[in-house]
Amino acid sequence: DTADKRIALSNNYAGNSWRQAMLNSWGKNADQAVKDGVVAAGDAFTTAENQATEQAAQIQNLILQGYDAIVINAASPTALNGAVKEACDAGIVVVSFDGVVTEPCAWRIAVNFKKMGEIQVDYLSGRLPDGGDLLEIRGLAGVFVDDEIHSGIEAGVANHDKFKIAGSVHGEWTQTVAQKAVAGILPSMPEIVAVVTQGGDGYGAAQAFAAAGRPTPIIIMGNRHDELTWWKEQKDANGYETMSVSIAPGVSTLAFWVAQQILDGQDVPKDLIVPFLQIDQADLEDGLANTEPGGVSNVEYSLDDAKAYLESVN
Amino acid sequence: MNGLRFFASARFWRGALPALSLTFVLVGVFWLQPRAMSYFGLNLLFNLAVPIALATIAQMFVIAVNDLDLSIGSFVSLVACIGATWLRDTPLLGIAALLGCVAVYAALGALIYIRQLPSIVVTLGMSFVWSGCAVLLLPTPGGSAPDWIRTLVSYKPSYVPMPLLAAVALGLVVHFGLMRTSWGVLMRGVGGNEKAITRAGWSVLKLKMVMYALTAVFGILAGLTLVGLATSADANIALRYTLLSIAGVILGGGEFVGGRISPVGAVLGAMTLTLTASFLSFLRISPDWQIGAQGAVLIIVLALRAIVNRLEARR
Amino acid sequence: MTTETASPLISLGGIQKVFGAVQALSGVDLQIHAGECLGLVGHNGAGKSTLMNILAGTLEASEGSLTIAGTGLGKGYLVQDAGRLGVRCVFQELSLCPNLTVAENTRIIHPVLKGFGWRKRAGLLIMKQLDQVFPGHGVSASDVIGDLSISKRQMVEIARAFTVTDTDIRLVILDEPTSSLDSRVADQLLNYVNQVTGQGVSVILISHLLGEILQVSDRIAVMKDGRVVACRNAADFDRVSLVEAMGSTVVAGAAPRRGEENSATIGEERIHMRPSGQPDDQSIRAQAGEVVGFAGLAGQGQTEALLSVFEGHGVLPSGARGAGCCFIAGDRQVDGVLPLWSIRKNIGISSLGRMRSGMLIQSERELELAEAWKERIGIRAPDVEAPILSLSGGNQQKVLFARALGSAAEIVLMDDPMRGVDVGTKNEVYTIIRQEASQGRTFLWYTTEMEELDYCDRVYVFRDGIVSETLTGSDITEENVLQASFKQVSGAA
Amino acid sequence: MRSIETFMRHHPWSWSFVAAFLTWAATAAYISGTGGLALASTALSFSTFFVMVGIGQMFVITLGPGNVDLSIPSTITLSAVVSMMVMDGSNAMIVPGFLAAILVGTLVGLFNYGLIRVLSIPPIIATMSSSFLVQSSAIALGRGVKIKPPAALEWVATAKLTGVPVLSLGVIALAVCMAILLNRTVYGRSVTAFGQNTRAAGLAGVPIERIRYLTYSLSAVLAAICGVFLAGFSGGSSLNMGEEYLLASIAVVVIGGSSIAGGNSNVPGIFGSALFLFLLVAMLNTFGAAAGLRLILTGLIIVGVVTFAGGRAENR
Ligand SMILES: Nc1ncnc2c1ncn2[C@@H]1O[C@H](COP(=O)(O)OP(=O)(O)OP(=O)(O)O)[C@@H](O)[C@H]1O
Ligand SMILES: Nc1ncnc2c1ncn2[C@@H]1O[C@H](COP(=O)(O)OP(=O)(O)OP(=O)(O)O)[C@@H](O)[C@H]1O
Ligand SMILES: O[C@@H]1[C@@H](O)[C@H](O)OC[C@H]1O
Ligand SMILES: [Mg+2]
Ligand SMILES: [Mg+2]
Repeated sequence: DTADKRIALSNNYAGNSWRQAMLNSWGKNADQAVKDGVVAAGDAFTTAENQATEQAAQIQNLILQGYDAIVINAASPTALNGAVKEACDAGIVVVSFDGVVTEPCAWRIAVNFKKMGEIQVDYLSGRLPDGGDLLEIRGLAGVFVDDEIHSGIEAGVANHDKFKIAGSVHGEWTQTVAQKAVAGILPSMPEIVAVVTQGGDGYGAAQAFAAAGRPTPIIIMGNRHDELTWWKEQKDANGYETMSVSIAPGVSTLAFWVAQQILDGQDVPKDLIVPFLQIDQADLEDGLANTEPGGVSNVEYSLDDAKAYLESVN
Repeated sequence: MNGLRFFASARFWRGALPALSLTFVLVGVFWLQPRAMSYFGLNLLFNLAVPIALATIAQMFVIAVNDLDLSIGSFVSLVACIGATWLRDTPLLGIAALLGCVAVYAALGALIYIRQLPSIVVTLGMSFVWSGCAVLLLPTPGGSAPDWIRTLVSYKPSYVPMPLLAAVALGLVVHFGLMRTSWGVLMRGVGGNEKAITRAGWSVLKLKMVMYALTAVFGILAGLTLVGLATSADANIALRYTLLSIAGVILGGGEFVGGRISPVGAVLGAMTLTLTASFLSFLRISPDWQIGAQGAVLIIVLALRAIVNRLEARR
Repeated sequence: MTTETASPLISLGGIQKVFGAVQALSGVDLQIHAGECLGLVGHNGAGKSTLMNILAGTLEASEGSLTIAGTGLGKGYLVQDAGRLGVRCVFQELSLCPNLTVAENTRIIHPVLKGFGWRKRAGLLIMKQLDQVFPGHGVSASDVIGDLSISKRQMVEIARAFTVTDTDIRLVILDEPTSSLDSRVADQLLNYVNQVTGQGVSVILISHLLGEILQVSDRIAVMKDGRVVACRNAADFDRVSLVEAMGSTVVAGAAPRRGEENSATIGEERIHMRPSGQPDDQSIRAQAGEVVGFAGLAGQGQTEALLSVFEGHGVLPSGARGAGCCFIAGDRQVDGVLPLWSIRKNIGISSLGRMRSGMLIQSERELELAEAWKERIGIRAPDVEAPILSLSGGNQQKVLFARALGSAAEIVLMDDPMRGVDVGTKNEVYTIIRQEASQGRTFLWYTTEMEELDYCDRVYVFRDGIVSETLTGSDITEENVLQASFKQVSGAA
Repeated sequence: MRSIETFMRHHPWSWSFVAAFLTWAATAAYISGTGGLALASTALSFSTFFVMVGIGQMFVITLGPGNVDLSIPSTITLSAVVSMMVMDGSNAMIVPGFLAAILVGTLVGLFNYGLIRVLSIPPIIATMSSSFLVQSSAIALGRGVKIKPPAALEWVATAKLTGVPVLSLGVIALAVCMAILLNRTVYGRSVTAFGQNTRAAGLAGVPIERIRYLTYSLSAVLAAICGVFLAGFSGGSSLNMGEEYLLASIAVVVIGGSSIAGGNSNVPGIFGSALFLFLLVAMLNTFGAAAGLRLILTGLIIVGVVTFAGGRAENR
């Protein structure tokens, strides 16, 4: 029974639509859980800047406030370890997701980022039997997610050696930055057959190609509404085909329930993998319909979904 | 007579303001969260303030000579990366790298002085250089702090929590070195009136190099403490220290030009900033406004200063 | 005291100094003997400060030789050498660090003040010296320089130059040391100069107050356009011959105060202000066409009173017509000069509104204004596009005059504005002030120079921030002013 | 040769153009065909946004040490969010949307000024604090939902005339106006006087407080306008669209040769350094430098350019 247990979310960044959707899912779900009397509290805390040091301080404050569980979307997989360890030592359950932490005492709900990279090249190799030059849009240098997805893409290219990465820029998961970086490198690029991405940057890349007056390659899309809409427009206009890989922001609700289950005394393995969200050509219309305009396509978990999921991994 | 008393008290208030601000926020925190009023609580509240205070002191040395270091955040991040890799695996290489950093800083001071460059551009450029080095050293977050650093930062003395001891020691040591010794006078003099120092026959070049080197030394201390607390590093771990450290110096009563700085104030300023963030998480505001509330609390703390100042002026 | 036969302590030969296109010094020969006070006079921009900077090692001569105490010092003579040889200099512009205390500023020129207890030693050293030179100075060793008034700062800097630790001092250069001191404090300094020269220390005194020079100098050197044009025993000069040697014309000494017969020029009242805390019913009034003086010891609230008028306190609606007030700073570094700008822009800043056509400032109008005033007030510069910092101190001050007088303001506030202005120019400026007043401008003039009160129609003597006495017409005498300067005003009055 | 050298010494902004040109030439030499022209056109396009905010930041920085506007990024974001909400994709609402954005800018400017004036908060902390509030407002209002810009706005923001971006023509016109504002108007003179010695400027009759207010407002309004165009350019607003402008707005000002000590500023330099910064990243991307190396080179090149250009050996 967890009716008197309090769960906190420590979030390091709120500055993009994915994070907004993530907080939104958390909020709806936690409010409902409190109302239903499943837990006593499910408060969300966000730091002002995307900085590990600030988040570490925040976690320490949550410890002081006596929460029973802290769910973390971490700014860094390692830099919070000190604070996480302190939380564990204080008897608090720590569950990390999306941005996971390496501290062994915490649970991890990880996305297989590496797979997310690999699968893009796998898809392309099906579409483009002759291979060709790829442009890679990376995230933020020195950040775990960026490195993971990138290594997946590299592995994919190694598997399919007809592809070559002709150029690579850092889009920092920000559309405007991605657009600028791609625009700057395009003049020097040979013909690009496809763009491999990390999410949140596909639309910016499409705009950069259009602005440069170059033919639009296959751009792997993320889960933002603008990306899906653009894809749909192209599809309707000229039968454009691509795919979308992303993480559903609703994974925060899964993390919530995992924390609740652990508090409830359930035996949960430390390392959990969630599937990433994939939208194929055929599902595009459905995917778009499920995404609110301007938002992010999403999957949320209820307590039962979460139980079923834990069942399946055990 | 009257005039003397006025100046004495104006100076008193100028000095007391940072302490007042800190007290104000601390009272707020204790009121919201009585649990914080304990050995354990104070430890948690303040241990991450120690590296920030060190970085603030580092920034203060540069501000004391009328310059600004926009690279301190990336520099501290780089030090953390060195600390979690070379310093642990190949200590000699690590120490050499850190010494090299000090030398680079001193050289920057020399370059800025000799060519009369705007420090802000040079250090802006250097922030990219430090970040680049950090990314090369640690392309993905990780590494692990040497055990001796971890032991050092997690030491728990009896009665008074370590972070408080560290803050007091830091404030006093730097205050003594910069405000009380005869060499500190020269260094602050460079900020006050560079020409006066030159005319008295001192080498402003050397003094600036020393100040920049000291910035590096305290930046290194900040980075090592930080990596000790975090246990491992990340190339972007302390980017925010650049702004925090500047804000800390100013909150502590320092001024951008004129060599008017206060080491004790700077430490208090850094602690106030850290505490401000904590205060908020105790308030439980809606996530939309949590970021904004941080601005609001800063404004309130600073408004308090304005009120005290004004009362003082009216007297 | 001066023995022509003894070999001189310091000997300068053929010193030249060139700044870009400006030949600041063109071959100066000068000797200074041990234990003498050498007066150095000359018009603004004559090269006095430049020469002293060379002697102090802060500037390098382009040409020439320098011998100190028998040691020939060629190229590469540095400040450190000057210090070692016992040469000290009080520069024309403040050379203290405003962020440091009096004791700390003393440490800066004394490398031996270090180690345990240095602070106390430095404090004692400077306080002893201050007590000696300026008894009753009211400064304490722990005062921060920036909190002190400009006259106290000047006192500290002067006293500091006379402090001795490990090396004896041979020569102290005082470059316009009395410019911000009132006459009482200036006298203290002059007495002290007499005293130390008696003990064998040489002093070079630069001043535009010829009375001072004649009073204390053993010999006087006159500079003009980068050359020493005369150098004789002080006894051979009097005021008139000195002014002539400087190349200015002597003006008649008649008091230029507006006589009763001209009272018709006085216009409507423009200022009516009571200093805060004034216990009796005296108040400061000024009418159109009047020159009103503020007197008293330095730092008794005169500047503050001017500033409060500047901010609009006590300015009647009639005064705010036109462009209101303008302010001529005495502390030019802090209150006046815009250091990155040319002379033209420094003059134009207070008249921008009048130089527009449409939205845009017409540079040629500004140029006209600047050139007209450069001519009228005699600013020595190659042209008005020269950076203001390339001017000599006195010439910078003239720029500030030009700025204010060239503006449309009806009320001109002057904060002891003649600091560092040479005799010739002063007389011209006095004339300009009277002219402008007769055309209806109002002047509020704080001055530390007694003679300047002769130009005022009414004088308010300040003490402790309030008016202790109002003097008019023939009551404005040195005696009355001095008496009022020390008068305690009681609330009962 | 000599005259070129003297020219550059007297016009510190010229260095940034030389640097931009050299980077462009190095990249153009590396790529074949008309790539160089395309690159130049792209650089013009993207630098317009830097120039817009850079000019505002320049006026603020000219006010002297300690003056800097850290609220530019969040103002960009909030104004983009507000204007996209007002326009709601309709061409007819473009003008009201712009007015709303300008209102946002005006309010942010007023707020910043109020903090500095009424509460005497040092500008750097005042604008940092207000940026948090502004960012929160953007979050609360927009919730990260992206609204598409009206077609006409999108067209204006992205159209090119024979390779020259229309928007960049507008920004060149803006820069010319701002240069005139700085050099030839009472306001501009007052700003530069303020930055050299605030006290002296005040005593010379410069209305200090009005100048400070106008300057912080100008910066905020320019940031707000930039936000609208940026949203038009990149298909709508997003919460992090302003982030990169924090350092960039300062960098373009100081690399452009304006003196951070205040009092000495120039507009053309902002244009040059905006081009330079874009081209530098493009060049390093083109050469395929890895992230770490790219950062190091970026930094070293910036330091190198100022050492070359900004330096003046101390004359004893
Ligand atoms: N750094 C400089 N650059 C250019 N010209 C200079 C510089 N310093 C001084 N000068 C010029 O050298 C000449 C001599 O100046 P100096 O300061 O020695 O005059 P001064 O006799 O001390 O005048 P004052 O009585 O006004 O103080 C002046 O014409 C001045 O403009
Ligand atoms: N009367 C005028 N008519 C037309 N253009 C002018 C006029 N006066 C100046 N200019 C030009 O306008 C620009 C700015 O003029 P201004 O003379 O105010 O600047 P400046 O003194 O050269 O300033 P800076 O300190 O930047 O060198 C210059 O390019 C100048 O050539
Ligand atoms: O946390 C990440 C989010 O910030 C990014 O925008 O999308 C992917 C997530 O993993
Ligand atoms: Mg002089
Ligand atoms: Mg010019």
